[in-house]
This record gives sequence, C-alpha cells and structure tokens, in this order.
Amino acid sequence: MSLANPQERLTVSGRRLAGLVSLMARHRVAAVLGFLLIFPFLLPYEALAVNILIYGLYALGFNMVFGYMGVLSFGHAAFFGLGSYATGIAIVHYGVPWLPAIGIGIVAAGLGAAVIGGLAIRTRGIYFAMVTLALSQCVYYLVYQMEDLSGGENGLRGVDVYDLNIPGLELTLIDPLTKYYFVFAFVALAVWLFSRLLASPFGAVLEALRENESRARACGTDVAMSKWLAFVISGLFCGLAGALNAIHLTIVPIESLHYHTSGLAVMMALLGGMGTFFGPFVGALTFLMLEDVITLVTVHWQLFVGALFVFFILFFPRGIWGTLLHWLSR
Amino acid sequence: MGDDVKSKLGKTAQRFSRRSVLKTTAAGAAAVAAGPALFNIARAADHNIRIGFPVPLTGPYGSEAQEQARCAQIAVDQFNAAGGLNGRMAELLVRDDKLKPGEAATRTLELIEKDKVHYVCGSLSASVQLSVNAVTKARGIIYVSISQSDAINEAKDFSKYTFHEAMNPHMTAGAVGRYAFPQFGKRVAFLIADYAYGHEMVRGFKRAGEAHGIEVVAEVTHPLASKDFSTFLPQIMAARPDVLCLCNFGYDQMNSLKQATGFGMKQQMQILAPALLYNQRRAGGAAAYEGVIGGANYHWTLESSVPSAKAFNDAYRAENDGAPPSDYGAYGYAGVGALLDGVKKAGTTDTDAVITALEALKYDKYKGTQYYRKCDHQSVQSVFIVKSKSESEMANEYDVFDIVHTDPASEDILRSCAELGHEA
Amino acid sequence: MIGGYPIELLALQLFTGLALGSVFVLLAVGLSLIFGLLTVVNFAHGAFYMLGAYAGVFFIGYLGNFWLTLAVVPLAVGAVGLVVERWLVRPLYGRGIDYPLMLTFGLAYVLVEVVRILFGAEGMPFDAPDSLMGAVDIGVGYFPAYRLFVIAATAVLVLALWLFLEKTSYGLVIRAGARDGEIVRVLGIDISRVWLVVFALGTGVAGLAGVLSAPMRSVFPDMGTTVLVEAFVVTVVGGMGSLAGAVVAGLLVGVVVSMTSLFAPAMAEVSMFALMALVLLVRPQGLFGKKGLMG
Amino acid sequence: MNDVTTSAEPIMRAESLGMRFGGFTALKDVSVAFPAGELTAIIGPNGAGKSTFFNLISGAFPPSEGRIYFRGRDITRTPQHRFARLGIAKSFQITNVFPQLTALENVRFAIQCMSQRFNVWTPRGRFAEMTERAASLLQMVGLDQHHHRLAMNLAHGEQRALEIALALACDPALLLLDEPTAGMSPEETTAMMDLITSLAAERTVVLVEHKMKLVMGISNRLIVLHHGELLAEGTPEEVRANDEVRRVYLGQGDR
Repeated sequence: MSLANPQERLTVSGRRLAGLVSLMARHRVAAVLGFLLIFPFLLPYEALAVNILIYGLYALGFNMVFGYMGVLSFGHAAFFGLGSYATGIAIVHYGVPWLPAIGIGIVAAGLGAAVIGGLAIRTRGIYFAMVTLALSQCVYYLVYQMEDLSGGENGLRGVDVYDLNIPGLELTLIDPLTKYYFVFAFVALAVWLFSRLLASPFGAVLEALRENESRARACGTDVAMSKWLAFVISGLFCGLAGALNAIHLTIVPIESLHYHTSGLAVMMALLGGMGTFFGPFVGALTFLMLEDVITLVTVHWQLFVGALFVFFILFFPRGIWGTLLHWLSR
Repeated sequence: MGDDVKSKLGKTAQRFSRRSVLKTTAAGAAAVAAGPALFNIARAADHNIRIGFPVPLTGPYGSEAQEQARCAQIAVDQFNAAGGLNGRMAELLVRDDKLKPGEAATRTLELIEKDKVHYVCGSLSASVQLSVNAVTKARGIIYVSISQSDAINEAKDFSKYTFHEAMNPHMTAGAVGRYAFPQFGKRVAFLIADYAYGHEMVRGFKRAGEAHGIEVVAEVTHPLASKDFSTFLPQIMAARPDVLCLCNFGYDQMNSLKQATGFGMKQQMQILAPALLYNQRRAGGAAAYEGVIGGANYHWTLESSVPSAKAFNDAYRAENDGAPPSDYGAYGYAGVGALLDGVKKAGTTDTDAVITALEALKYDKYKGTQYYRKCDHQSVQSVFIVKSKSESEMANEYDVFDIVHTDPASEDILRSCAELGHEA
Repeated sequence: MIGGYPIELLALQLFTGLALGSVFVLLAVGLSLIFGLLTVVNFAHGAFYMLGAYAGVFFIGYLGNFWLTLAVVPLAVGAVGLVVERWLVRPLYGRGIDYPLMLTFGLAYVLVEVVRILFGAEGMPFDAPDSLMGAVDIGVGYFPAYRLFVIAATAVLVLALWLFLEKTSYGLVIRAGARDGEIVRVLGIDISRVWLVVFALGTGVAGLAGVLSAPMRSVFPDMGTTVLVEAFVVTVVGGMGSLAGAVVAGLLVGVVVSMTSLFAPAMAEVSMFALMALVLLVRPQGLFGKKGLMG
Repeated sequence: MNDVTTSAEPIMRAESLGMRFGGFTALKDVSVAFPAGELTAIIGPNGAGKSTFFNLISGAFPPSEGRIYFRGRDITRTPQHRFARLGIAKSFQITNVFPQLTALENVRFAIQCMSQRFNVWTPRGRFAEMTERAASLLQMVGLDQHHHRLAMNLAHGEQRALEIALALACDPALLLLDEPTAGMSPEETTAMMDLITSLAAERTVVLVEHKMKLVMGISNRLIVLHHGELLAEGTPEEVRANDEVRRVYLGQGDR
C-alpha cells in the first residue's frame, strides 16, 4: 500500500482504528477479558488493578439500569454494600467457606434490590433517584446499627480469606497477582453473563424501555415487571462486586453502603460512557487511575476529579468510550 | 516547588485570625498555582528504610493529618541526620487514606506491594487504623497506630505486629473522670457519639466513676457526624447534672460544645471532653471551648517543664515559622520516632528483631518517658488534663490550654492484659 | 409524665423540634425554589450553603459587622450562582433532568475543594453577635437566643419569597415560566434571564442559610454534605417546588427528628429517611407537590 | 339506544363508559359495540371526547364509570401491557416509535414481546423466525427498503407506517388507530388509507379520525361523539342522513 499524502494515511489509520473497534464490539467479551488479562502488568501496583476490576464490575451492573434502561438510581451502594457485608459476615461470624460466602453476598444484594426496586419502581424520573437514595441510606443506618454483626462504624474486620483450598492448587491471596486473577475469574464470568443478557430478548426490552416506555407498554411489555427484573439483575452484579471487595480488602468498611459509593457508580459509568459495554471499565480505570496519580501530586484531587466530571457532562456526555464510538461511526 | 511552597502551604494549614483572612487566601492561591507537592510522596528508592504513612490528608481532618506528616518527617530527618542505621537512610512515604477504611486498605496494599515498605505508621480514626492493621498483620508488617481506639488493644484485632502509640479512650476518659468527678459533683450526664469510640469513652468514664460513686443521670446518644445537637440537649438539661461528659470527637465535639454553650449549659454544669484537640479548639474559637476540661496527649506549653518537649517544639518551630506543634502532630513524631529508635536499637530492619527492640524500648520523644506494654503494645504514657482558656487569658494565639493536672505514665490506668483477652 | 418524661421536657422537645424544623426550612427553600421553577436538582446546594458560611467568615473579617455580613453574603453567593447557571447549567437544558443533577454533583466537589485551598481544611471560628449570645427563658426552659433569631429570620425570608413570587409582576413571570416556558417566550420575555435570576435567588438563599447556620454549626469545608441530604428530604417530603410544602415538611421533619432523639436517639438520623421513603411511597409527589410534574 | 343489527358478533363492547378529570366530564355514558371484521371510525369535532374514548378502550387509563368487554371478557381493569397479548393493538396520535433503534429492531422487539418477554438467556440471533416476520411486516407497510435505518431518521409518513407495523406485530384481532394520518402530506395520506383498507380486510379496525371526509369512503360504520356523549352511530349513509350530526358537525362545513 503506497501512502501518497499524510491526509490519506490519516484516513487509513482511522479506518484501521474503526476496524479494530468494530472487531472489539463484535467480540466484546473476548476484548474486555483479553485486555484485563494483561492489565495488571500495565499498572503501577496490583491492588489498584483489583480495585479497577471490582469497581468496573460494579459500574457494569449499575450501567444495566442507568445506561441500558435509562433510569438513574442513586441507591446502588446498597447492593454493593450488602454483597460485601453478607459475604463478610458469613465468613467472619459463621465460618462459611469463601465460595458459598460469595454466593450469599450475591443473593443478599439481589434480595435488597428486589425490595428497594419493588418499592421504588412505582415512582418515576427524579423521584426514582430520590427514593433509591433514601432507601439505600436506610440500609446504611440499619447495618450501622447492627454493630454486633457488622462492626458498625469500625467496619467488619477479619474477612481473612488467604488460602483458597482448591484441590491441586496452592494459591494464596497474599500474593497480589494471584489475588488479581482470582478476582478476574469472577469478573470474567460476570462479563460473559452480562453480555449474554444484553444479547437476549430481555436486552431488547431494556433498550426499548430507555427509548420509549409508553410504546414498549403498548407493545405488550410489562414495564413495572421488566424494570424490577432489570433492577434485581443489576443488583446481583453489584453484589458480586461487593463480595469480591470484601475478600480483596479483608475488611468491609461502612462507607461501602454510603450514597457516595452510589455516586461513584454514576461517575464511572458516565465517564466511561453510559450504555456502552466497555464504558464502565473505561470509567473505573480512568477514575481510579486519575485519583491515584493526582493524589500523589496534590491533596486537592477532588478539584480535578470534580472538574473533569463537569467537563465531561458539558462536552462529552457520551463518555470516553461512547465518544470514541460516536466519532468512528460518523 | 519545594520548600517555598511547603512553607506557604504550612501557612494555610494554620488557623488564621479574622484579620489575616485576605493574606492567607492569597498565600493559598499562590500555593495552588505553583502546584503543591506537599510531602515526599514519590515512589520509593531502593536501599532506604521505608516507612509508609497513610493519613487522611484530605477530608475533614486534613489539617491534623498534614500536621502529622510534617512531624513524622521531622523524626525521619533527625534519624537521618544522626547517621541513620549505619548510614542507611530512612524515608517517609505519605499516602492519603481519605479517612476511609476501604481507601486506607488499598493505600496500605500499595505501600506494601508497590513501595515495599518495611513498616507502616499512621491513621487518624479508629475504623481506619483497624483496617490498616488488618492488612499489615496478615502480611507481617509492623504497624504503629497513632490514633485513638480501644479495639486495637484487644486480642481480636491485635497481633504481634501491632503497636499503638496514641492514647486510648479508656486512658483519657479515665484520667479526666478521676480528675473531675471529685471536684465538680457526682451527677453525671453523657452525650455519646453512636460508634465504638464514643461508647469506649463512656466505659472509661464509668470505670473511673465507680470509685467516686457517680450517679448517671442521663445517657444520650447521637448519630456520628451530627450537625445539630439541639434536640439532644434539653433532656440533658432536664436531668440537672453536675458534669456533662462529651463522648465524641472532632467536629461533633465542636458543634455540640457550641450548641451547649448557646443553650447556656456551661452555667449549670462542668463540661468534660476526653479528647480535647488543639486544632479543633483553635478552629472552634475560644468562646465555645472556654472552661471545658479535657484530656490531651500533649500541649506545647509542656516545654517549660519537660526537656524533650522543648526540643520537639524547637525542631518544629524551626520549620514552621515559629508556630508550635499540635497534639496530633506530636503523635506522628512519636510514632515514627519510636519506630526508628527501635530499628536503631535492633541494628537491623528485620521485623522480629525490631519488634523485640520496641518491646524493650524506653523512649522520651516529646512528653517524658514512654514504653510499649508487652501484652498489647499499648504505649504507656502520661495523660495531661487541660482546661481551655478564655480569649482574655490567652497570651498568644497558640496559648489555648492550661495544663491543670498530669496523670503519670502507669499501666494502672490501662485495662489489664487479661481483660483484653491476652494470655498472660 | 408521658413515656417516662415530664411534660415540660416534652414541651421543650417539641419546641426544639419546631426550631430545628425552621432550620430545615431555611436549608431546603433554596433547593426547592430551583427545583420547582427550573426542574434542576441542585446537588451543589450543600456546597453553596458552605460557600455562604465561608463568605460570612470572609466578610465579617472585612466588614466587622454581623448584620452587614448577613446582607452581603447572599449577594456574593448568588453571584456565584449566576455564573454557574449561565456557563454550566444552561447548556444542559433540554438534555434531560439527570444532566444538571450530575453536573452539580461534580461541581460540589470543585467548590468544596476550592474553599479548602483558599481557607484550609480545618474549620473557622464564627460566633453569634454578642447581642444574640446566651439563652432566653421561654417558659418551658431555656433556649438559645440565636436560635430564636434564626426562626424569625426564616419566617421573614419565607414571607419575603412568598410575596415576591405571588405578589410581584416578576414573580408572576417566574411562575408562568415554570408552568410553560413557551408562553413566557411568546409574551416577549427572555425566559433564560428568568431562569438565571431564579438560580441566583436559590443559591443566594442557600448562602444565607449557610451564614445563618455558621454560629450554631461549625464552619468547615465539608459542612454542606449532610445539609444536602437534609434539604433533599425536606424538599421531597414537602413536594418539590412547593414553598408551603417546604415549610410544612421542614417543621414536620424537625419534630420527627426531635421526638426520635428523645425516645430512640440511635434512630434520630434514619427517622428522616424512613419518613421520606414512606411519604414517597404513599404520595410520590410529596405532601404539597403537583402530580405529574416529573411525568 | 337504537337497535343496531349487525351481521357479526361484536368483538369489543363498551358499556356506559364515563370519564371525569377532576370536575371536568370528558366522557359520559357512552355505550357502543364494535362488530368483528368491520372498520369502524370514531368521529367528532374537536373536544368531542374522541381521544378520551380511544384511551379508555385501548387501556391507557381505566374509566371512571362503565365497563369494557373484549370477546365477552371484562377488560375494564386489565393493565395495558396485557392488551397486546389479548389481541388488541394500538397506534398513537403522536408518532411513537423507538427512535434510536433501526426499523427492523423496532418491529422485532414488538414481535418478541408476544413470546419471549423475560428470556434473559437465549441470544436474539437465534430467533430467526422473528426477524423474518419483522421483515414481512415491514414489507407490508412499505418499508422493505429501510430495514437498517434508525427510526428517528425515517420520514414522518414512514414513521407512521412503522408504527402500524409495530401494532401489527402482535397479530391483533382488533387494531385501534388514533388519527393515523395526522400531519401527513396528501400522498402519504392516500397511501395510509390504502394500507388501512387492506388491513381491515383481515381484522377489525377502529379508527379515530378528525377528518370525516377521509373515513366516509372506507369505513363500514361510524360513531359520532359530541361533547363527550354519543351522538349517532350507524353506516356512513345513516350518519350522513342524521339531522343532529348535520347540525353539529357537517353544518360547520366539512373540513
């Protein structure tokens, strides 16, 4: 291929990029997982990589409701936190092995989402955000008060899962890279499930609800039921993220239930690109990396994070990945 | 950047009088424009003795945390100036834990995995220190906590790698109670922040009160980080106590005190605050705090009687435009200082050797002799009872407390090892 | 005696609840105003409140007079509000209600951090003027003079806002604009200027709330975070955009919090959220809200 | 009312329907029956209560009074999303499609609603028959050239046609259309009327229309509403001959 002028070269490389992106879009699960597989080697330290995995998964779950269905929830911290606490409490107080404990965390988050969703789904628009916020704060105070189980303000300590006891494998989570791939295995499974879900008829229901709720109803969609189901499924993914976080940190801080954690999901999903498959991970990566780098330079990291967020809302509401997709599709 | 910026930021971190608002504002703006690089936060060098220092540089107690980091740096500088460990220099790696336990755990993991620190020292809240402790003890890293908590002494959270340089609520509340109950009366009311630390203080007071036959007339809990205490105060006033114990911390203490003053409660009762903080007092103003009696690990005026306090003050003043250090800053100095003393004594950075050295160490960094009790590694130290001065009594803007009594360093004021669940 | 407590205490507790309620009203009015007329949920409300307190510290150091400061602060904070509406919020009209909400969420971070840079992370002292120091006997017990003043100030503020919105021609334009921007535009009035004024008014009131609260609650950069939540609860319970709703809900929340503080202090904070959740589930538009506002 | 004898059993029947909004009575005591297989048009001047009546029989909200029966079954309180599976489909007065989905995706979603509502597992691609049926529906409404265009990019008339396709997706026995030609050019209107006529050959159609002239030629029956009440009912000829209708409607000049 002879490249006569720079202009042409530019278009060709643009086309190549577009080709790459469309390839990634077609094999989205493989693309995400392939990247995450080599990911810890690109970052300064593994704990950050694990955080990005976990918060990426959390934002992914949140994005089902926010990005795909178009409903803003400010209560997803409840599901992240319930996943964390249920897993942690099962391990600390009841000696449950780690795998069933993670299952318990997911179920607890799902139940929480079923209750909060069941109550909140009746309200619409901004009220939905407010009700979910209020109900999740109720969960926060409830767990806070259950000091014997949850450790209250001091948080739950002693979620000491280090040796995995998998027959034939000697793995310890003290080793940071092992921990990364341990978490990665769960995230990989979740990402695949999520993709499958989006590709299913139910995925079409989500899109239809975002696009035009009344038309979807006329077509025969049980809007309330579908929203509730999406909310619960979203809660399950966030619960898994929470459960993994408990094992990652070996503690469960009460802040995981605070509405600031809900805001984190909003910021990450928006930063990465709401309603895109890669968006949540891109958002979590950007947010946590920036925070990590900026806190090394200045104590005023909030200034930069806040300003960046404002900047994106004003000029790139599609988020990083969404904007990239938009440019390439033009 | 560098020293110039450092000192300017130092200025903003200090409290300013109303008159100096404009001046400081300009200094702050200049500091930001220059791009503040506060501490040696860069990634570590290879050969040094590395001490990770997670403190909440941002968040409500940012100024205390920055103070702690400054003081800890002084301890490191002194160690290095004295030749280090046979020429091996120490290095302080400050990280922002944002006062969040989750963030603190990540930062500690970063310090251990990435920066390969030898030791960790720091934290400013009970929940954060417990979280840091969970990470360090699993990885066999020595951790010197410099914030208050009873829980960290207990067998459940303790490990041989855990050291507690700060006082604990049992000590401070006990000391304040023993001083105040005989003087001010037996009818006692409690206003309690609803978290472990708040309830730990109550327990300390009650334990001390048993000997004096106190009668608890009101026990009112309030949610942590309340802004408005007005709804909790009438019940306390109605109980007509002689003494009101504020079992809360920081901004909760400041707000409840301000509002209790507004309700005219000081005329009816003596107010006690086990953890009376220098920075909080200066931020809250003389009027709100006037006459309040509380416990402190340090007040800079101690220099008139304690030589090590004088030395510490002078070292701090030299780097901070003549301003004296705060009580919480002193914790940072003592925590890192004692740790490095232990390293020097052990003659190696080896963890077990340093633990042994620390357990045997007697050190006097800033307030008289201290040592770590064998069973729970709690620093045994004197507790100072201070009384907040009125505006007219203050000789200068730093002169906020009177040291009215000293509870000498003794294991008697701690809970026993058996009670904490340690084997004898 | 009722529930083990003497009547005087219960009466004082009730009064305290109403007084606290009036603080809640003060906190919520600005938020409610902006929401009701612009359908913008201002997540930076707490930050503007905090700005008000810091502006108070700044101006009292400069002017040396509390009363003058009270007059200047809302203007200063309102001016910041003007800038925010014109350059940040206005581009988002028509993009859906979530966008201004998220923008102001980010903006709150920025404002808090800017204050931290300028004034330091620790708090600032701010005392009530000497004339309002001390407690006054109100029959059932002693009550801080300053809080009584805040109740009066809140009443005056609410009355002034009501008169402005209901009795002036500009208020009429604002109310018409809230119902149907098109009508106002047809009448030849620049609707964007109306919205600008309302946003500045709402943030100015938030600033006033901040400086009025400063002598009771401490002045520090994070002081607005819990306030935001309290203001939300009051606004949502009362019905977004209803002045009467904000007043009734503020007092109601104050009494509920006060009574739980007495009978179940550990629940004092959660009671507020439980009340809000309950109201929303039974009457989603709030006590005084117009149905279908959020469609 | 009059004894209207019809050749077929009514597929839908409304019994003394009434609707009040606060103090305002939008509809009062309307009883009508829609014979199966016929094209019925509901006409009336502005404010006659046509839209309210349409919304009631399509389940948008429940009536204040009266009952609605479909194939003999009481559906007065049935939630709207069930209507599609009962065999009742509707189109909206204002164009109402899924703007960011392609035409094909629009229709495929509507088809999917009939069978795979809560399937969260099977990839959509496996349902080839759905895609085929969607394609044939698009062809039926004249959109076979536009499968992969986003609905928002279609012309107004095409969007209305797409909406008809959405309504047809559930293979309805009863098709309710609310002013399907609103805002259309004369050519588009003619095409739409042809389409409606062909649809009416296979199913019952109820049509709300403002322009009486349009429906005179194609409908079997007319229902005339006025001030929220039933004014007249019958074949186009009968209605045309009705004095009252002439007075309130035609008298104003046929627009």
